Amino acid sequence: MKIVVFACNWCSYAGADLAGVSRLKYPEDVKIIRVMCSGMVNPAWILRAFRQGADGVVIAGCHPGDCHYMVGNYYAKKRYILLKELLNFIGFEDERLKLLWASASEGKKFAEEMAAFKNVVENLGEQEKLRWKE
Amino acid sequence: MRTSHSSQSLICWVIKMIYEGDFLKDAISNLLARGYKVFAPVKLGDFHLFREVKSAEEADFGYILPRNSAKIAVFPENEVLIKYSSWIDEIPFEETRIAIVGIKACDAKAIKLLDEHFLEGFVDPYYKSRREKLLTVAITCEEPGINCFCQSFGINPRKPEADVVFSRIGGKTFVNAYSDAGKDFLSEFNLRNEGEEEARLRQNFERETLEMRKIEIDVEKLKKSFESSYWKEVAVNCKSCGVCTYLCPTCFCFDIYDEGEKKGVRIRAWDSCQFPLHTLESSSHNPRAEKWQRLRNRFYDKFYYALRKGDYYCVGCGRCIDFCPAGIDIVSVISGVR
Amino acid sequence: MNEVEKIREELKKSGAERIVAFVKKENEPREVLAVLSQKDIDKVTFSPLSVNNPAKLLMQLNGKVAVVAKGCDAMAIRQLIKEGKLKRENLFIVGISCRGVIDYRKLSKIEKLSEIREVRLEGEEVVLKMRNGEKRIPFAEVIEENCLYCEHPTPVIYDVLIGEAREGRKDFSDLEKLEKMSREERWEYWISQFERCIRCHACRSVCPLCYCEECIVDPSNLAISPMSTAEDKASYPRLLGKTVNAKDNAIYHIIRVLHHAGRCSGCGECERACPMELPLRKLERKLEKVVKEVFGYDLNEDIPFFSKLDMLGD
Amino acid sequence: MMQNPYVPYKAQIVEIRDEVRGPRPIKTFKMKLVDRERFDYKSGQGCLVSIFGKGESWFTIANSPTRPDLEFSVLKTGKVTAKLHEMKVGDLVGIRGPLGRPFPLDEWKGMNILTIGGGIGQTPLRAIYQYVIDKENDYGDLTIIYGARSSRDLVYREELFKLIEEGYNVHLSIDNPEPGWKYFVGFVPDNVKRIKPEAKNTIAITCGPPIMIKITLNVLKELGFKEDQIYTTLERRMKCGIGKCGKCRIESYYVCRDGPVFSYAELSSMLEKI
Repeated sequence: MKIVVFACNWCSYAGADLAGVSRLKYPEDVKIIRVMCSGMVNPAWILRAFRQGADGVVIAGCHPGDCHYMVGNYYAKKRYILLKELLNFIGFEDERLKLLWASASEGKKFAEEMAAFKNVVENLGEQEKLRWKE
Repeated sequence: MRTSHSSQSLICWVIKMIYEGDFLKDAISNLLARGYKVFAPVKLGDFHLFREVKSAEEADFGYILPRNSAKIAVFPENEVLIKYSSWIDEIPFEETRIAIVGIKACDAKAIKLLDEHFLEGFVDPYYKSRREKLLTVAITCEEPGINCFCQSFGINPRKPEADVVFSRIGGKTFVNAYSDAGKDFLSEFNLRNEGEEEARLRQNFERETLEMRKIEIDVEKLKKSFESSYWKEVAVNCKSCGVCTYLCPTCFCFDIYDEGEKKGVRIRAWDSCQFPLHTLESSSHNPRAEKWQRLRNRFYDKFYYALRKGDYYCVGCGRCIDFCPAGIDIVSVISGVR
Repeated sequence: MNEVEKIREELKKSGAERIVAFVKKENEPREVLAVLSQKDIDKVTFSPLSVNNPAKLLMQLNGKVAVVAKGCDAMAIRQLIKEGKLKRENLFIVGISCRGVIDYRKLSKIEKLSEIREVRLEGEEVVLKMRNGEKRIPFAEVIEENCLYCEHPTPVIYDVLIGEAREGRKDFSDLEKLEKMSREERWEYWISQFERCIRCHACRSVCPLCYCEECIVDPSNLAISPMSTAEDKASYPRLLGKTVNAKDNAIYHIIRVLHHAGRCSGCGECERACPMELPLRKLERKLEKVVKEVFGYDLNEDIPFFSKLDMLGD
Repeated sequence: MMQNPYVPYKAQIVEIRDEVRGPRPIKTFKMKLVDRERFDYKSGQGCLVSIFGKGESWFTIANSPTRPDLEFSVLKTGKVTAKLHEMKVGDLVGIRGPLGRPFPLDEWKGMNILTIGGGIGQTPLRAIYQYVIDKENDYGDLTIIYGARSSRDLVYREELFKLIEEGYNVHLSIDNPEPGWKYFVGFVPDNVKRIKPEAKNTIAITCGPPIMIKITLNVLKELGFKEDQIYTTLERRMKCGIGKCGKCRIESYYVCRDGPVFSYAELSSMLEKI
């Protein structure tokens, strides 16, 4: 399984870091890409990740109201809902896309959510619908 | 370089036969059974598209022209040139024989024009590998479409330049072969020679001129009006999309690019001269930055520049007129040059 | 005075130097958009075959322009004004309360186009003036499907209105069939549609809201300038190549449609332009529905959808 | 040319020279073919240098066929060139070539050769003057006029200074004054005006930024050069290199196959003005 996490620099990335420092285990399939804000995650990146073979994609950002840039995570959520609905509409498993609020102190939550998400993705099996083949 | 079965004029004999039964479907079944990759028109909703078919049932022949041109059989939308990792791993070539069933005179002529482009000078090996193995089974046109103008280029829609030509005249199925490959192919079928009365019927059918649009090409005028503001007026509503070029049976521009960093494929994919990125250089200089320049380029390409090779690069299929979202009409534009 | 005469009259009264309106296309019954001056006003025509959206053309023109706009066209014009792409004071909008337009492709299946000379609407019937005589067909048979679910048949913005204001439809029943399908059925349906796409980018090129100088599917317009460095260009993200296959086409269409959430004017230019007849409007409609039902956003709001902050809770 | 013109030869970088440093660096790469002997080419022809995963770029061969190996001077400007600039001696690249129509150097035997270059445009001209120097007896006088924005932007600087020392007719220029600069200050066309090269029995080859070429052409015409005495090389976006993909097309010419060398007479007969 390949899971790509776009984690915001200020909360979720620090949260993931905390999980590591606290020696909390989360699936090694999770690959974290640090972004400055969840609000900058372009839906095209998510589709690109699926095209390149990701089985699940997580957008991880600060809790509503906590965004370092005030409102970035609201935009993230807006895009997330639109993309999720559209993916579902064309028949793609929209469960493979997840939005996660995790603060810098929520290392435990981050690790648990990742394990749960991996479970979800594993139940869906490998993502074949958008994976690119020659 | 020409393939052996491409030129109609070289052949002094022609077989003219009558077939009892559904020739086109039987032809597809026969070709498929012999391992051919068969491209034929498939009906999707209200329209037809040339596609690879796996059985005769998929094909449908109730059309004037399929939306896309038959060039996809020899020049597909995208094809892998090289598979690479640290160095070349594999160079894929088309191995199987290819057949197009249901091609019309305009598309058949277009393949001749593409031959000129891809096989003259440097030979394009990917095109050649397909072209050499190509068998064309053409249908004659009974009536023209609203924007057909193939007769302007000396194309006889009742006599396509193909290996095998199928016509339905007066309830009878006429099958003619115009090449060795076509003759070989027809030897697989139960045919009888046409009778005298039938021959007359066929000849009359072939001789009949269809009532269709006519394009007036004045090369001298084109030469003079290159800098005319006419082109800006024509292009005002142009959307710079690729419909005209992607549907055109004679357009051949393509792009090459690599997909995959460490391991991947070098792909060639169709490109359109109407896209501004087609000619954009890395220095940011773009020789055709404005849409009217690109539109003008397309028209001159077809009717003026191509003349150096001796032939117009248009076969009058009318697809670019039918599907231009802005209603730009190549016949009116060229005929109305000033 | 009939509709066309009224339109000409209003365009003349506007005094605008340039007019964006429909004219007859040579050889075919359909009409195309043209940029005209006052002296060409007699060429202006209007019929149920005046299908195109003039909003994209307006963006190329400077100065005062008079334009003929149907309900959906006006939606696009207003959206472009909202986004700062057009100036209201430069426009004189002759609004037309629209009953819907004819699907040219449907018409071509019913009648031989070369025989048709003129098309007009009378009650619930389309009157076709043929080379020999006249023919009547029910409008319902040839109306564009998109028009059946039009929310704003009457222009939301105009200087003069021709025809009487009409009520639009506000439901999304056109999506029901797809929404009721199972996920796998939906995937099969859509992938068989996307498979046809040849990526000619006509949908993008005709869309009045696709005005970006650079599109995400073929970036580098902006990366390549005299000032940009090699690193700029080399590291510029290329999210999608030119490869034509069902999956890449799906990604292209999803990205394109996502950019129209809360903006799409519903003119249906994308579907009309598509030579492969992809049901692109369905994707847009789905987003319209989400925007309306999840976000409670109304296209008539002054704040653009994407700029609006939605406090949707956790 | 190879069987499949889309498949490159394997080549190894054997030497890298920094020509220009700064934000728009130019490096010259010397390459050797790995699996085969060097191919025959002529001055003015080019190659497509191919890096799998990045793409291909066209470069004119920067040295004369009379000199060993293949040299390419590369301005760092995009994806492929940025990668090339990161490469080291010993790295492998692909080369497709030789492509295009060369300078008709055989026709020019016995004539005086005048090269007028600007910036990176000196590259094809270098392939000419090296050839003319190596076959001195076949040609008349050689005059090299070359200029760049500043002395740091001069390509093949050391080589040119050495030619001056050896007594060759080399005229350098830079756009703006610099301390210690002994040669002309000003634009290249002004330098041509100043030098007033003799038009009789002379072939002028000019290459550089489009605006420079444009003005230089006017200057040359004033000096009495005829259209068929002036040659230039064109630049276009190229992909296939063999006249198939249509990107570099001008009228019915493909710059990659029928160019990049064109005489001014040919260019002025075209409708599309360059």
